[in-house]
Amino acid sequence: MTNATPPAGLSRELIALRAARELEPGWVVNLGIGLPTLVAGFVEPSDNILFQAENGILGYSGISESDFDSDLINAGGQPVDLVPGASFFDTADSFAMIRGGHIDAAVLGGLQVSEQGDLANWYVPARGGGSVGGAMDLAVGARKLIIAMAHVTREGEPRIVEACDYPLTAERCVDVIITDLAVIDVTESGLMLRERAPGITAAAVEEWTGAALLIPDDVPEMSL
Amino acid sequence: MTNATPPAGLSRELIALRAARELEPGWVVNLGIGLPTLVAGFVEPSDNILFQAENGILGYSGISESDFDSDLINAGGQPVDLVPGASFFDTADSFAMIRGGHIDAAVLGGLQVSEQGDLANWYVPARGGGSVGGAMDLAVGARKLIIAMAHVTREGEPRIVEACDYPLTAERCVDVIITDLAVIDVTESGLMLRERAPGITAAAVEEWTGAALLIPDDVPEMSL
Amino acid sequence: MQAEVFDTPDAAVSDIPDGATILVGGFVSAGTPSNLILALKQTGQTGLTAVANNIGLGDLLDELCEDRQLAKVIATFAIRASGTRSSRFEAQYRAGEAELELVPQGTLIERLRAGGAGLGGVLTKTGLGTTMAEGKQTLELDGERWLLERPLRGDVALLKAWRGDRHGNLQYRLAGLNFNPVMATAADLVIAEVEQIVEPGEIPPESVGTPAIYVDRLVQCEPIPVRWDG
Amino acid sequence: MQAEVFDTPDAAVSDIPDGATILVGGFVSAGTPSNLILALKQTGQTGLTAVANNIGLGDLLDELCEDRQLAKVIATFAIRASGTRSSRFEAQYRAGEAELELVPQGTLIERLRAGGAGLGGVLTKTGLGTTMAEGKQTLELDGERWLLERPLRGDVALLKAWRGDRHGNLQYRLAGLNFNPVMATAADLVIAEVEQIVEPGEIPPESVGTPAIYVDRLVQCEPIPVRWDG
Repeated sequence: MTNATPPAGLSRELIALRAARELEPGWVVNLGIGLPTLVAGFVEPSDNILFQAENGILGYSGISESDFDSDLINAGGQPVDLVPGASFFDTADSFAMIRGGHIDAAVLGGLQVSEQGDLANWYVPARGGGSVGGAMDLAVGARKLIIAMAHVTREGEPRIVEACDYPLTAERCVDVIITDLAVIDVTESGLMLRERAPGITAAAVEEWTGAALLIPDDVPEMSL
Repeated sequence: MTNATPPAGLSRELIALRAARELEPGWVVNLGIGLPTLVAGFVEPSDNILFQAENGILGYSGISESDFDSDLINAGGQPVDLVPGASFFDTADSFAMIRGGHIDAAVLGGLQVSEQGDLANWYVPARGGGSVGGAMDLAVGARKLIIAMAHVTREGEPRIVEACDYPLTAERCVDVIITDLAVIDVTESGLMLRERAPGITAAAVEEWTGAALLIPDDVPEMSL
Repeated sequence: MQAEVFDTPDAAVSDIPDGATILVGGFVSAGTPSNLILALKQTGQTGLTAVANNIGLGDLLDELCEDRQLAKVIATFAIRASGTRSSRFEAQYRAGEAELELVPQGTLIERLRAGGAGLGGVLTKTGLGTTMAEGKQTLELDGERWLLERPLRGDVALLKAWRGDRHGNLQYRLAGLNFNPVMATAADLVIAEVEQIVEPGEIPPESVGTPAIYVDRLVQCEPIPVRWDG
Repeated sequence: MQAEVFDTPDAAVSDIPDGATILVGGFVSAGTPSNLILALKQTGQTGLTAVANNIGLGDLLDELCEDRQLAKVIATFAIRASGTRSSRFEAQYRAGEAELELVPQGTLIERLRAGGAGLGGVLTKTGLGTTMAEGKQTLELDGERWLLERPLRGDVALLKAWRGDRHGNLQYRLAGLNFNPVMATAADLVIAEVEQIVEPGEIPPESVGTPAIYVDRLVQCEPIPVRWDG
């Protein structure tokens, strides 16, 4: 950790693209508000990935370019298009689906992730109040939890830390962290660097990470 | 209590008719299996009473005389006709409706009712096993619980007792008992004789009742 | 997200193992997967636990007792008080050959819902002060007493719907919903018999009773009419 | 079993008292009773508690803060982390003039469902190990820890549906369901704005999203379009 400027890594769009590569064909996936919603634009239709919106849609294909229908939005308030075979349900059924383990993966934004995979993503202490939405249920219920976020704060502070000092979303819930600098797996042994962003060294990732990082001998560069 | 034969009171149909008179216009009513299902035949259409079947129907008008559709039955398995404005829902929503206090009245059969309004209606010790259906939820959830039953067992034993010796359906749940001999209210002060069946004296009702009965000076005969 | 389409009910249930816990949708004649039940009879698997609203009320679940396939039944209707009609299950229950867990209907559906919805249990007043509360935890909260009921799940669910699309979306008709939509959420393997298999999109999104992701297997077959006259 | 039909949203909400707890259906722009919210603003009632998924996300609920009508908000989205846009509610919350109870969305809907379904609470893992668990009871059952969440009810529910019939049946369109069907079960007085009032029977029984018995008042009005772009 230094006061230097962190190296330029992936754009938001490329983080979303890299997150999309974590999704397997046929999966049911929930996308959080903000950066994660971009993920829908980077999946192949042939992969038959079904997006679930916690406000009560299973099977939207992406953000709609057509007329806005106020009753047909995703959890970020954006208009969406449906795939054939989509369905609607109420919030109780939607969170039964989420909490009950029926969602294969969720891609959420993050403020901090700890060594143990604790997630903080709903409350910025400096701002207070907070907005939790469905994040706590998704963190508890999604079979695979992918966090897509900037590697450091605007002030250059690491977001990947030994222990979160922001209030938690859930304990030990994160499986993979995808940032502008790296792909990091949360494993039994600790945080494991899986891939580096193009032009980013493993040493640079380590420098901007606030927790112990397991670094294999050969850490491949992402292919995007 | 004697070994004599109890006096001949109302038929099953007349018990059902008298129970129907307990229902107020506009009420939502659930009818138990057996005798209570006959109640649907004795309400005036102009009273706009909506019958709920716990298998997932709100708004059936009565037993259907037309072709049997296996998907359109009440909780007793009988085909039913729908009123305009009926709706279907699943068992979870049906019992949310019942347990949540949204049913104005339930008419259930009984095996025993105690002085405190405890109900036993699902398990005959001599037979064992039992069939509880929705009775426990209805006993807990219905705003008014009407028990329609024979005043005594086939063996001449009172069904209205100081304390039930059959396993309970629910404690302190019964509001009114309607039998072939009488209408009895469960009140704070105890069981109160409200009406006698035609030709049945208050003394006869008392004789065939196994619990203390409050008998006002003037107990009217039912008008049927 | 494709449901696997089977040609026959027999093929759809052929790999259910001995000892499985099986959720069986339906209420007496409505929404009852009779074809799948009869197919399960053909498998001859034993030691099964069936979770269903009813057994021996005109339903075909009692057929599984012919070859003593059911070790246990969890149901709301099982042994009739009147004793005017008996079932094979009743005989085996009385002989101590099959176990019965009777559950109030509203509690049965909430236990199944909890099992499917990732809840550890619900608090209900139903069953308080009765034998149903025996051995169960009660909580006193703000001066009110509640009974804690725990989740219930199955290894397999057998469902019946009107139409199913190739993704697995199910549409029910009339009072055919009952236990089916919740049971769809609460089993590891969900098998549905439907009257028609249609293409995705033919069931309007507003009319989907069970979303595709819950359904693993589909089989189209003529419904077997059953009836119970009390 | 007739719902009372009102000519205007103002008339439909005119007798809501000061200090009422009000469940407000909708999710951002979908299924949101904007006409009823604006009517509630006209009443000028104060000391209200609003229970809603969101406030200040393009919804009109924030309008109630103009005249400081909201004493408390129970919601899942309230104060945005980014701070790029602020709401009147946020200002009043920061000034200590309005209270905020933030609830995870899946927990909020289960609390409301419990309130409507006669359940004393549910056990969830959501919120365990977080500030959401503070002051709440946890239970350890079979080695697993659960958080007990208690029921939530309102004095009034304000809902939005597509069509309503004169009995009170409601039909929703697309993702307009969200919180509305559950909130309909969990308030003493349920008021729905609909785009069309139709005769009983025009909404097919399979398409009823909220059965008639839950709805006390209906008012037909043009929906007010709202939009939130993040």
